[in-house]
Amino acid sequence: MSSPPAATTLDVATVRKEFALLTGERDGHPVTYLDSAASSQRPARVLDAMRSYEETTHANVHRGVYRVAEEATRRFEAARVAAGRFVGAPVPDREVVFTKNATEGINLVAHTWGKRNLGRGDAVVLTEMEHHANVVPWLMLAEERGLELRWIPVDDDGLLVLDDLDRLVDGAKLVGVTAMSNVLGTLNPLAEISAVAHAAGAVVVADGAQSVPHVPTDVTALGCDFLAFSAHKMLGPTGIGVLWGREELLADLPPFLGGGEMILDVRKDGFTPNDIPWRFEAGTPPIVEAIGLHAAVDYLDELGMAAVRAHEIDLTAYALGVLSDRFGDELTIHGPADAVRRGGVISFTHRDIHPHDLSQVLDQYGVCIRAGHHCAKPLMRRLGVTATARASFGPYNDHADVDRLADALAEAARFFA
Amino acid sequence: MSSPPAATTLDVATVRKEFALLTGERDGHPVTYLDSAASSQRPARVLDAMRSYEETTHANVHRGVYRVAEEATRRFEAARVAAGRFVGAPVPDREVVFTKNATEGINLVAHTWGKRNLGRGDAVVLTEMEHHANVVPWLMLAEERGLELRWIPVDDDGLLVLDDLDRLVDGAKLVGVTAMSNVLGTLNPLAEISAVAHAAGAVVVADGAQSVPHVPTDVTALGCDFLAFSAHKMLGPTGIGVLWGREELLADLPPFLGGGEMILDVRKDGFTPNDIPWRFEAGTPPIVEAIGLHAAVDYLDELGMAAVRAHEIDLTAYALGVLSDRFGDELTIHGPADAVRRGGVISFTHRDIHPHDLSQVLDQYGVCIRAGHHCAKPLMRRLGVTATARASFGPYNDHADVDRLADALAEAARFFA
Amino acid sequence: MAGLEDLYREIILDHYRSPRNRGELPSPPAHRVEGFNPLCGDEIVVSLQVEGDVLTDIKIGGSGCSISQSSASLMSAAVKGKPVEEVRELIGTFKAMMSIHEATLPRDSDGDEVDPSLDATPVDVDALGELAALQGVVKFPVRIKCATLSWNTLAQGLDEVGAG
Amino acid sequence: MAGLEDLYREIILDHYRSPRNRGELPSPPAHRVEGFNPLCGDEIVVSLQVEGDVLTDIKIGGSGCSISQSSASLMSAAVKGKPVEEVRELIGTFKAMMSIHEATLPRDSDGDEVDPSLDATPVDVDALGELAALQGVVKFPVRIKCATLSWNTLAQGLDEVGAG
Ligand SMILES: Cc1ncc(COP(=O)(O)O)c(C=O)c1O
Ligand SMILES: Cc1ncc(COP(=O)(O)O)c(C=O)c1O
Repeated sequence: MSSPPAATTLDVATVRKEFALLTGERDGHPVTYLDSAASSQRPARVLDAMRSYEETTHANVHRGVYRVAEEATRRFEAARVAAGRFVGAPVPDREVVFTKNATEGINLVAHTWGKRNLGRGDAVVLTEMEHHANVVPWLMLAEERGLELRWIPVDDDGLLVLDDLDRLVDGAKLVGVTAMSNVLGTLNPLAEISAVAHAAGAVVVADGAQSVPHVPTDVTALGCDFLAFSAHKMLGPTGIGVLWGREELLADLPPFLGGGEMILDVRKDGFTPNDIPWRFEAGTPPIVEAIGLHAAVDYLDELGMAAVRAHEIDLTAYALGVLSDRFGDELTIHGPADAVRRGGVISFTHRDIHPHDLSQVLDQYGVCIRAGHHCAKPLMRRLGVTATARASFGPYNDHADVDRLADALAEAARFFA
Repeated sequence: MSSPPAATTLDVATVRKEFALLTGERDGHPVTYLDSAASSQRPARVLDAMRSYEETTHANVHRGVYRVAEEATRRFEAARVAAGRFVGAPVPDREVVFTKNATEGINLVAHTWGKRNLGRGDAVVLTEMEHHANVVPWLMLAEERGLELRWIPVDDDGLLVLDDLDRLVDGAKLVGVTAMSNVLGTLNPLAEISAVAHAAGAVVVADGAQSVPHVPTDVTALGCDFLAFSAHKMLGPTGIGVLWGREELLADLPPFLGGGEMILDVRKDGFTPNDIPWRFEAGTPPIVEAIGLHAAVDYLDELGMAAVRAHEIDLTAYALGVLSDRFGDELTIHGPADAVRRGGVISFTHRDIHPHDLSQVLDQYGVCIRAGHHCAKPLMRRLGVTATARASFGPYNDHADVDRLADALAEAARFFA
Repeated sequence: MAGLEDLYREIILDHYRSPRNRGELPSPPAHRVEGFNPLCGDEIVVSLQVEGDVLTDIKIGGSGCSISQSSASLMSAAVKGKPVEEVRELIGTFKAMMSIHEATLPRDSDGDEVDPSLDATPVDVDALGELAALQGVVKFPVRIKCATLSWNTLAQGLDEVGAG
Repeated sequence: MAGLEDLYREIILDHYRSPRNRGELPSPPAHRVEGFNPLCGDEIVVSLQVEGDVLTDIKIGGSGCSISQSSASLMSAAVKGKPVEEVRELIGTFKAMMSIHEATLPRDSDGDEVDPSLDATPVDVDALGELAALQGVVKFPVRIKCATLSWNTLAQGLDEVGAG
């Protein structure tokens, strides 16, 4: 493609220039955005690509024969291929389903693969660190169909306990596992888990919402059967996500939602579903959002995912060091101690200050962190907390951001002392 | 609100200036965009509002306590209220569910209301002019549950035959009807149909995808129970739609998709759903798209929907006149002859030229029309065609666009003669 | 910009550090009701004992931020031993104090706030006593749900036992 | 910009106006198979009769645009009476002529087309005879599905009868 060769290190100062919110200030404080795990910012080039599409090329896709519509369709389908290539999809034009977000992707698997293959008494294995997006769809299906849910436990270092994996997946039909925890940062050994799951005859639904934006991803190496992720966490827009699925599996699935685009024919007494991937895309898809996602993955490719990852390891290691040096026992940091075993997400709790209050005070200093259960209530119960504070990084964050976080934490401690 | 009082007529020349694609040209021809029924263009102010949100306010919603996130949440929820008010929702903050498009809205009703209330042998009444979005979800449910589908016929003028409505809805549980046909342009008497349906104890699911962008809408006056529509057909972005539902009905429904946002609590053995409308919005919603939709409805309010409608009646009447004057029997125009009974959508077939070829030739002259089944195959069968050509208008089209359409049609006739 | 002092008044921090009426009542005879704030994970458990027309006892469990906890503590002190009717009134007054901002304010699409005073109902803040300390919360709209969590939970509890 | 003449060659318009092998064969013994183009609603019904290794008869039903109808007509004339193996080869050659554009071309995110010649397989256009008139379709990517509809339907029919 047209991208220059990927850099090996990130020039954060240059990267940052493309993010308007981060170069601004609020009430005299620079904006220290440390909530990219919830949603990233988007660079000017992504916004420009979307605007340019709107101004020169917009029409509905897969419908018109006039050139504007044809061009819109081609750019939309090119975005599909680009999104697929970004995660190493072997057949990107057929294996990438555009959804509205990662959550819908997992629900799509539950509604199609799940409804076809899961019945009373069948077991689904999840981990205790799953985001609600990879829990609630299975709880709903379990309630409807009488499934058994089993849980891979999390140890005190925030790692999955895999000693018993053989037994846990024995007889199971599906394993749902996040590639990276949005609370602990933990990077899970997907390839190992997939191998065990496949040996037991189970399919693997991987939640890539956190990993795909931050870690080089190759679905073949991960070994999973489905992978869901969201554009808005990877420098792309809201309103679009991706479900990647192995071609043989997708090809066999019934449709999900019904409407235009997903059919070949409709009669009063029935319909003929379309080929994959359109079979799963009912109605007008997120077109300009696909254009934005395409620009985002091109940008990430240009930065180089290896460089993005190296940068985040550096930043995470730095943050772990600064926080424990400056706050010692006052702060409990959840998740693996080694930055290499985790992505750029750090959850912590303060001995005396509730995360909600912490976040409120930090905000007065322009520091944006998340406080709450992070849509991972089963994990919160496992950790014995109702909420944590969480700082998370994007390719635009640097050491100065971490220092401002630590300074603001010190102010909060002073205020609540 | 802050909008100036609505104008009573549309200043099309001024309106048009905000639409970049329409002021450009292709190969020496001005772009004559006559496919707004498929997807409209967006004015600069909508794109500007989205960009400004991205550059100053973006964070995920309903999660953060820092001010950027709080502001994002407020603007997102304000968009909900604005979208609701635009269609006269009595309780806009609770009755408006953001979906990815109109299609998802109807599927949501099928999956929640339908699954709770429809069982073997229950009857669902549809019209022969429904878009696939209001057909396929019911076909899927019919297949799964053994429902009976009944059809309100279409007469030769493209109007619904309502003489037998009492009998058709007798014992039915649900009536699905489009407020405006995307093929014939027909505006259906929703209030009358709703009254008969309600008397029979059926709920009414109205498809507003075509009507909401073009006709002043008041859900209370329409009398329906659900109304689905899409932002991308009403000067807003792709990636977002609205399902309006009556509060009492929505409040009783089970969730749709599972994940973050739609829950109050998640345990390993179950979950507690959130209040409406969030119960139906799993995962990160289309945030910037909601901002865009808000700007679009503000703009439409500023233009005045009465003025938009008056403009379209004028344009439709003009087009019907020009086409029959210039082409006589060569063209068959489908749908009601009276512009007041229809929206700005004109389907036609040429005696000698297939719609697909027609559209191809017109495109050489910069005229963008749609050719095909328009996702309404049951209606195509009723009309005895496999495809029609369709020209459809937005507030930016004028008489000159119609003249260019007619000129290009004359060229096509010459080429294929 | 509103300062932290507007939010974290002394009384609030005091009730946060030393919550009143902490614990649970044996149920039955008491009634137990849970409230969640899905935004931040705060949980409140209200145990209430209604005898005749009077809320004779109340205890607060659960955990959360300073605002939700202090609001619950202040509430428990204010309602304990009061006639149910008076409690309902107080709930109404407290929620009115918070309500200007509890619903999303209408805004135009530029994000400019539409004048909130239009919707404001006059609130008898004097009637709230110590509770008035929570007034500053309205300047931090995202925390209003923290402040009202225990009150909504109590109201639900009263409904469930059919009191008042 | 490619002109209309590139698309609508004389042979194409001729086959459109006077389609060859129009109709249906009695089935059984013939095999009947339907194809749809969901984009535009074109429908093709191919009736085929395979005896031994030979496609002894073929008829075309359905309706659609000039490209889909003329392609089906040209196809029927080209394959009728031919050994199944040869028919399969011809299908391959025809689809190769169309295939540069049938799959979505990779593009970078600015929408610039990546050089299509990279993917092009050399096609023996001479072997196609009259069918080569459809070559101009590749300049109008959206019409490629019209041109290939009957060919895909025929291929499916051959698969279904287990021929070749
Ligand atoms: C009448 C009607 N209903 C539903 C739809 C579906 O809208 P969307 O594709 O945005 O879901 C459309 C547009 O395609 C339509 O015209
Ligand atoms: C691990 C994980 N999975 C799934 C999701 C859901 O993503 P979305 O809300 O975009 O559907 C998130 C983010 O919220 C996440 O962190």
